[in-house]
Amino acid sequence: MSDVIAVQTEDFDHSALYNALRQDSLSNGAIVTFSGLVRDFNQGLAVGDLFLEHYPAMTQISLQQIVAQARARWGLGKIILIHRVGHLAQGDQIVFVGVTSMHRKAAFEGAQFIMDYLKTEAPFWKKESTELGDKWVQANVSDTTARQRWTGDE
Amino acid sequence: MSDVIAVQTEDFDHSALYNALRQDSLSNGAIVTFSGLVRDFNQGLAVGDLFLEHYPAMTQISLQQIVAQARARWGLGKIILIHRVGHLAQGDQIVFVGVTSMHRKAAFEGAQFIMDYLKTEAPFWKKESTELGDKWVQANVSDTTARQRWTGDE
Amino acid sequence: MIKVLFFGQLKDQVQTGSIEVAQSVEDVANLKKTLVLYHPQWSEYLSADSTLVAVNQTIGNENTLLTDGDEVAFFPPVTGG
Amino acid sequence: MIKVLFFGQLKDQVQTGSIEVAQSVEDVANLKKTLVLYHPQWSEYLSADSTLVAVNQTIGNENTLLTDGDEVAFFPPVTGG
Repeated sequence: MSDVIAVQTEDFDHSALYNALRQDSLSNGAIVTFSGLVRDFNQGLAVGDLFLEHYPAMTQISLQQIVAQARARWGLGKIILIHRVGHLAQGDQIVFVGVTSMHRKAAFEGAQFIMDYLKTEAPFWKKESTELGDKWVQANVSDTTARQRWTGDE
Repeated sequence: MSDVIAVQTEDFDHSALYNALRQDSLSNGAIVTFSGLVRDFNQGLAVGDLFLEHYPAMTQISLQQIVAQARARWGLGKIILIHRVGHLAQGDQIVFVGVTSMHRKAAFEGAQFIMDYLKTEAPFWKKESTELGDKWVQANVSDTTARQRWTGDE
Repeated sequence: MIKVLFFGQLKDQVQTGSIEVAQSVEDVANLKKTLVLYHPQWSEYLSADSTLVAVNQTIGNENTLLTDGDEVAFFPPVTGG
Repeated sequence: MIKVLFFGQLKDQVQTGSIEVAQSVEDVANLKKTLVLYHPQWSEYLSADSTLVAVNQTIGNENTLLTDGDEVAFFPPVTGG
């Protein structure tokens, strides 16, 4: 049972990823997936394309640490985490998290934990083409709040 | 934007359901799916096939009420809820919940709420073929606990 | 006439999936008493704390009122999903 | 020699993606002082509360010690996912 952690410019095939999770183990009856797509609106502005920059030397290490923390905290089967970088258009898939577990609560919480940590710790930065020109996306306070629920310092 | 609620003997195509969620709306950048599969072990016994009985006249009404409650509580885009009945084998898909939202927290919580309520309110009963013969599955206390977190009476 | 249905393990325990009660009953508690009058061996199953009741496909309780033509279902805790 | 990288909006603000600092610096706070000495206009960006630092690809802070050959990255709060 090997986890999959990838940073890539290419799109991912949600169906193939789901099948990989499903075929992983008969004991893990719960599968939760999260996908994040490029929206048409963000922080009040109509959005066109998106450019996703990252810090290549750090990204893989950061994602591995997040996945390892999730695994240490919950009884999880297989974990798949894929994040795209580069140019993305409206409706494109940006990120995928898939988790299997024997228990539905662990699968839901494990996937949500990974996303909450990715949103606050993994070195990705979004630049959006908006109706007012290119604009670096500003971090949301709600993402910090979301992460704090896992550490108890809310 | 119409929700999909189905009770069926046939398998469902996870990929087609994901695509239906994805194509629904550009504003809903977060998609969460949950799938429940027939496990090889349950409550300590090796499990073979499963028979899922339900109360047909009530099932659709019950699922509609659960979906309506989730929609009233969170800002959700499209909701798909499919539950299979009849004979199922190890590894088969039993249930699918898919939810889209503008916000990842709402998508995670909406999907988890629907599963927690389905597990305690929707009129389905599982009979398992185990190594000790056929056996009705007994309800888990953890499912009642899981539901109570949404009503505050934990 | 009240149509009474049984599901899941309860159906095996009472050894029938449905019966009809011709006489008038006021509420669910009253219906249970009537059923037990004719089938004393059902008492432990119908009175179990875990046994749920739905009246016309909606979850009810001991005090749910019944009228002629209602469909009442008794069943154990659900185990779908 | 310390290799210094900038990412996201911070890269635009300091108008470079990377520079090298030849002189010896004790820790991150010391490195920032040295950078501001040569580029006074970077002060507000490097001293912002929201600016994060990673030393050798792991999140650090003002007190993280530095040795020759380290890679230090400064960047704004992340916005992936």
